[in-house]
Amino acid sequence: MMPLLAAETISDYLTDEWGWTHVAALASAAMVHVALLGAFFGLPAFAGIWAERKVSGRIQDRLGPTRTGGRFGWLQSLADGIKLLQKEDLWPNAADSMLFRVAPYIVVIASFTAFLFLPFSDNWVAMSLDVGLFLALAILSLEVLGIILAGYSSGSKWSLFGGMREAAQMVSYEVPLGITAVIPVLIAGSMNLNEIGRMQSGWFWNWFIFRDPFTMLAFFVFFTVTLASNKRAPFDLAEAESELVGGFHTEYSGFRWSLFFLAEYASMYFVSALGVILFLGGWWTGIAPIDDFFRTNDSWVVNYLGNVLGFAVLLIKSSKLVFLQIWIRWTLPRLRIDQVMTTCLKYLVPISCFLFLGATAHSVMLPGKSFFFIDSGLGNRAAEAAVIAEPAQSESEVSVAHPKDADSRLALTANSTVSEEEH
Amino acid sequence: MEMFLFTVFAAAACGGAIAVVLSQNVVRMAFYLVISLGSTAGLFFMLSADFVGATQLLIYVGGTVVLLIFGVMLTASGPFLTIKSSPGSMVLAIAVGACFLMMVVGTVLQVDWDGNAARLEGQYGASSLDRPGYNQHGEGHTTRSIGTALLGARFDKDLGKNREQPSTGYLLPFEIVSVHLLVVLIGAAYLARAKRRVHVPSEF
Amino acid sequence: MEGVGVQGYLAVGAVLFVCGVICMATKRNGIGVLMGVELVLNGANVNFVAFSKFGPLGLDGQIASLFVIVLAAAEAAVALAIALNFYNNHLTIDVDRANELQG
Amino acid sequence: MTPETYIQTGTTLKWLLGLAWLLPLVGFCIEIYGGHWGRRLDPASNGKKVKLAAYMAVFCIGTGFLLSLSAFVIWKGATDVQLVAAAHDAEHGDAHDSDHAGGHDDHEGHHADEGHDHEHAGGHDHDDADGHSHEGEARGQSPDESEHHEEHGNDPYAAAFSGTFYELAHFGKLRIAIDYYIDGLTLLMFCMVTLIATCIHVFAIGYMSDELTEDYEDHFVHLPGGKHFHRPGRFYRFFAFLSLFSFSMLGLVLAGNIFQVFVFWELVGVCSYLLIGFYVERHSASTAANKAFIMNRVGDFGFLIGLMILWTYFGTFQFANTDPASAGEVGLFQMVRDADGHLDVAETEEGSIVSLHGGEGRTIPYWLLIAAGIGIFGGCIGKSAQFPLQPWLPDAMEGPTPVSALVHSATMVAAGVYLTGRFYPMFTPEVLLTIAYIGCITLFIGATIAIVATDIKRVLAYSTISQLGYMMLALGVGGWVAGLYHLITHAFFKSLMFLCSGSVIHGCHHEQEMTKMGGLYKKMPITAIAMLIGVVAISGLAIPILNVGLSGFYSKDAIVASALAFMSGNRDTISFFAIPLFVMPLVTAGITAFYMFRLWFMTFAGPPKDHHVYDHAHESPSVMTLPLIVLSVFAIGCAWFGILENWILTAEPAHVAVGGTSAHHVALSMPSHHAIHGVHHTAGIAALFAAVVGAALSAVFYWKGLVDPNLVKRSFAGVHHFLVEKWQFDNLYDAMFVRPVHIVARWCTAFDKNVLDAFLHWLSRLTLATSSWDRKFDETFVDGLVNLVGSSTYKVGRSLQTVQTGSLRLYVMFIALGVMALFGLLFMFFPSA
Repeated sequence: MMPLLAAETISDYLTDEWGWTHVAALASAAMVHVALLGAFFGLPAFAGIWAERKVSGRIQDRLGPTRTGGRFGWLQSLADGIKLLQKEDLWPNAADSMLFRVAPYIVVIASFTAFLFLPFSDNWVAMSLDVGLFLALAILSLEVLGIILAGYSSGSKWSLFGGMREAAQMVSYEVPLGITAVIPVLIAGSMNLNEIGRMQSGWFWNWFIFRDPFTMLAFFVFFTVTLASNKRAPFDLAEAESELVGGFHTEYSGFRWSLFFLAEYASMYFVSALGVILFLGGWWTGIAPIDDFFRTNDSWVVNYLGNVLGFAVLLIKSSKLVFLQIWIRWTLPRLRIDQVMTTCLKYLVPISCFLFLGATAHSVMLPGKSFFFIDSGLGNRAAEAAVIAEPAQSESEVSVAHPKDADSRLALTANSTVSEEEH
Repeated sequence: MEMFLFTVFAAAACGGAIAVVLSQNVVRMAFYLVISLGSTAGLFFMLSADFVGATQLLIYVGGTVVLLIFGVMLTASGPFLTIKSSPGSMVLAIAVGACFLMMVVGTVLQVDWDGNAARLEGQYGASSLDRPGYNQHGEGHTTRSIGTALLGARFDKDLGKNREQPSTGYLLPFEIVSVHLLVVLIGAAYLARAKRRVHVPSEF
Repeated sequence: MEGVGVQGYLAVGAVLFVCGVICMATKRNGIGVLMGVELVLNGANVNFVAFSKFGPLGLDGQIASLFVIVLAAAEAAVALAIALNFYNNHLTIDVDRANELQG
Repeated sequence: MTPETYIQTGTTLKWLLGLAWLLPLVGFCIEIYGGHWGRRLDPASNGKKVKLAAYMAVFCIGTGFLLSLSAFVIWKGATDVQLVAAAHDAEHGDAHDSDHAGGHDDHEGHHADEGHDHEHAGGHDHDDADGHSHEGEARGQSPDESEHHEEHGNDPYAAAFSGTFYELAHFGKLRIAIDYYIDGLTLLMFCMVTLIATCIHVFAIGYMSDELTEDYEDHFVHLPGGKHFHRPGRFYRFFAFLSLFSFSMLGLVLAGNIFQVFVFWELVGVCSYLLIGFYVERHSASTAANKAFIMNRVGDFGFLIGLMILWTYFGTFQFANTDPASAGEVGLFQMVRDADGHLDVAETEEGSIVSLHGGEGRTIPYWLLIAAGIGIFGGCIGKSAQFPLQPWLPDAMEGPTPVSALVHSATMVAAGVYLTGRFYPMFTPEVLLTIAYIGCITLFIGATIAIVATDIKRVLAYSTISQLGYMMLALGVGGWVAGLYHLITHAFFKSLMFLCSGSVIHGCHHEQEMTKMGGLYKKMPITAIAMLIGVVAISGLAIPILNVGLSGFYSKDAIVASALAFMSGNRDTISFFAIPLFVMPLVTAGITAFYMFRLWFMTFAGPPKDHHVYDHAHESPSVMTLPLIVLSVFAIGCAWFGILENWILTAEPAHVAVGGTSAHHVALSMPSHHAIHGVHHTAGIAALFAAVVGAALSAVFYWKGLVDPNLVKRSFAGVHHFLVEKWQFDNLYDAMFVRPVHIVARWCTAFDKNVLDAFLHWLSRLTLATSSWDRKFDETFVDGLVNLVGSSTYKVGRSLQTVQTGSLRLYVMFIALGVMALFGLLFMFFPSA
């Protein structure tokens, strides 16, 4: 239950066991976290950039990077990084220097902070919040602010255009993004990503994507929308090279420039992981006996190994989605800005609304039934998750004050609807 | 720890707000506003109001401020970015504001909060006041309660002791706000529609 | 661990509020005035949430602040539309130029 | 008659007569509007007005006649009145003597004479000597009484029906309702009125035909410039008024309470006003209408006084109440007289008091009863043109002749006599004596003036006055049957004569002067013969041996007989004053024959006096002669075989038949039927003699021309002038009333001008002065104050104007400062505890 990476855990351990002072323990814990996060954020970015190069090379019928780092050129990203760090840090005279410098940090902070709420395996989550998904999306949406500021503060019309495009695109695409993200929330009855993931345990047909036709469609809509919100092709209007030189990052160079891309690849991984958790069974293998073996075992070692397995599963799943994003980038031509807006406002928003309504209707009319009309046991798992998530005190209050309400509350959670008997 | 975080957030919020006042560039004002509002969201998290904080981030920082910057970019190109107000009015406004602040803060300090807390404890019981620090057990998990309250059920009140009569929650205000937002959506679209092309003089 | 009392939050709220008021009173840019309004609403919101924790307000304070946020967003949208309209009509965003209603 | 049949019959009669009564009203409404529109709706009429209104009116009144007739038949069949034709014939006087000696067990005819109150349905009081309380008797006995009805058979008083159509209002004890009172008299009047009115309506279609134009030229209205007055014809209006007149008269006859009678009484007056003033543009016509109306009002004043007295002491207006549904309420007749028709008079130190029956011990002073009777009779004086108020009637000749016919026979003047007859039980002997003398004077005055009148209609008018006098006299001397008998017969022959005169006038192109006529027999034989029938009838000529005559003979005989019986019965008490009551009618009978034959001779016999008139004279169209023929038949035969008299007899009040004496204020003895029959032969012969003498004289003067009337006129120039001037009545009234009124009016004018106006002028000047001061105050202080308020408000507004800068930022500052000020105030005035 307790978040594994919570600040209190390490600092408490340090103060209690090692006798450190409170402040020192806190500082050490913070440093440990920073190191962990930095390693985690840096690696996907490097891997992503390398993968992008390799995949694009293969798609374009060439080899991609081969020289650096041996046969596969896997050190290419590192070489790129070193090159970027070496570059001169400059900004234009017309730029608003303060904002120009701050903007990449906003993007990076927003992108990386979102990982705080992402469970990598069962209970492997920095902050297990009830508003987890909501907050993650909120913080991810801060990214756009940085991009707008960057575009504006560069003092260049290409940058300004890019920023404007990005702003319009992001503000628009947040609507279908939110709606499609709410569909799993609706089914799970929680915005806690950890709970959402737990509810897809068992066989793979318990994954939300297989629950009903609407969720299946919703996943594809969600994926499309995340492409747009990450400014990935074919929605990369903000940095359309052929039109805007480099878009919002035209005037950036060196490390600041690399921060944008660090953030972009981190976001790619983040939204992919988010899609996996929301629709594709999260860290579960999809084969019930394997998961149950690790979960129900008493040995903490086995439990730990199970968590590691889950982490690996999540990483593999989200990598596949990232690969998909790269693939799409090199496959589909870029849309015009009006086509982007049309796609969003005229198609994706109505479709997502329809899917939302359909999923709701399915939940109401066939409660607990999955796509294949198999009893998915979702109600039970939801109840389990609720009991786990909710503090014990409310349970006792329930049993004392309103025995009847305990059932209705569980039913509420399971069906994600307000039942009449509540009042 | 709590004091540290509070100090950081409060300083950021107040500093951001003051920077908004002092800044003359509209886009910078927006940036400072983001800092101020984001720090306020942090304060909300400290006050164990997760959902409010998240909403603050999503709507204010992610939505409203983007909208504002958008507006800035649409309207305040070139010379309008920095419209300086006269020092006199600045001084006057700051004087009035200072008086106002003194008045409010003075009032806040005058109140016997501990005594009030004790009274409240006597009246409502200790549970509502005796809250441990953030991220403690059961702390900040207000999303479900708020959600059901907006749909008309109050778990935090109806499930408590001595609650014979269920409360009505916030269903009606919620619906009113929904309709209100719809009206605003339509109204704003209508207001901002392109009515005519304005010839901008070339010297701008 | 020394807790922060309600006074601290109220003070922050007051500062935000007063900054908003000053912002409204000094900014000639219409959007600056809007930002002042946002600050004022935020100051009030801080108070709501603070009392929700420290007072008997409970969930009501949070929900009130939620409504404030939502309505502020709505207000911002409408006010921005008005500002755009104003700009279309007057070719400026300076609120001091919007004084046709003076007596 | 069983109670069931009684109620059933009453209801049937009520609705039949009610329908007959209301039909003319419906006709009036349709005619007054529809007639006006009629000519517009009918483009084919080509400017001429259509006769629809006339047909409508004839239809209404004709249907009314048929309804009345059927009602009469039903009544007769239901009440089982065995009418013995011989019972009252003059020849049967001896038989009556024996009947009376035989007592009441003889059911043949005898009981018809015996005193029975209408309301005390039947002669039971003779059988039940122990009697009932009078209150209880009136009703509640109908069931067990029915046996008596059957036994008595010829009981006329079971034949009265009264009740209420519709209750209009109830103010405390005052109950105002539309009642009905139906007995033989009512039914006879209905039949007579509707029949005569029908004839007159038909006649009027012809007579008024020259009104059927859009451009009627009135030759009697001279406009300045020598032109005649032109106006649209008023054909429809005439018939509408006729219908309204018929309605009013029928309502009067049907009325079941004295107040309702009064209402219709006034309606009749209004109608006569409208019809007399039909040619309203003629000055004479409008003044005549005014005269008729005003003189009637004088009489109605008395009527009102009588009404008030009656209401005050009796508490009801209803004549009688025989409706079983409203048991417990008694009418006037039931209250004032007991079953035998006697007044219950007690002498107290305050004077004579009459106890009323069935009225919770109500009493009325005897003199007030006299006053009430005279008051009511005052109304009859006005309406029937009796002695002091008779001058309006001749002037009423200004109306069209059919109107005159209607007014003089069936409706207006008949109303007075009818009411006197109807109200008979309420009249004390003193009142009756008054009536008798009034009638006596009237009949003589009317007859004498008629001798010298030359206008054909005026002769008839004065003869009407005279004949009405006869009727009143008859009623006054106790000849109840005789009076009403004469009313009916007179209605027939007088309407006949008026229509004949109308025919003559129509034929002679509105020439009314008899001096310009003569020899018209050859030109218009039907009219002449009809007129002759009328003249013979009114003169009372008969074949002495066979005792057969026209209708007037019988009724006049009865009157003279009653007068003779009265005179002989009262010679002791009022000695000398009783003599004129017999002598006057006798003499006047001769005069009547004289002037009536004079009329006929001057008009139809002898050589034509004015050839212009003679040459243009022509017989009237059949639409006018047909009514003459019908009326002639009735004028000849309506009194034959005594049937009519018997029918009237069924309605006779109880106390009349037996006569009786009264010694309250004036000792009078009323003649019983018995007494009247005793003198019948004597009176009849005397009257016949007088009539023959009069007729012969007339023939001598005007037919054979043996004596020149002008010679006689010159030798009695003073008398002639006196008569031509109508006994100086108009001059007398002029001097007595009109001139003094004018003088008083002048005085009033002077007072008004000199005193009142001066005062008013002074007042107005005062007001003017006050208001000028007020204006100064207003302008200086009030306006100043208001202006001050206004200007100061304006100034404040102006000074505050600058506050509204239109600057958004300043407003925010104001708000902040205002909040701070509020805080400051709050802390200053509400310091925390």
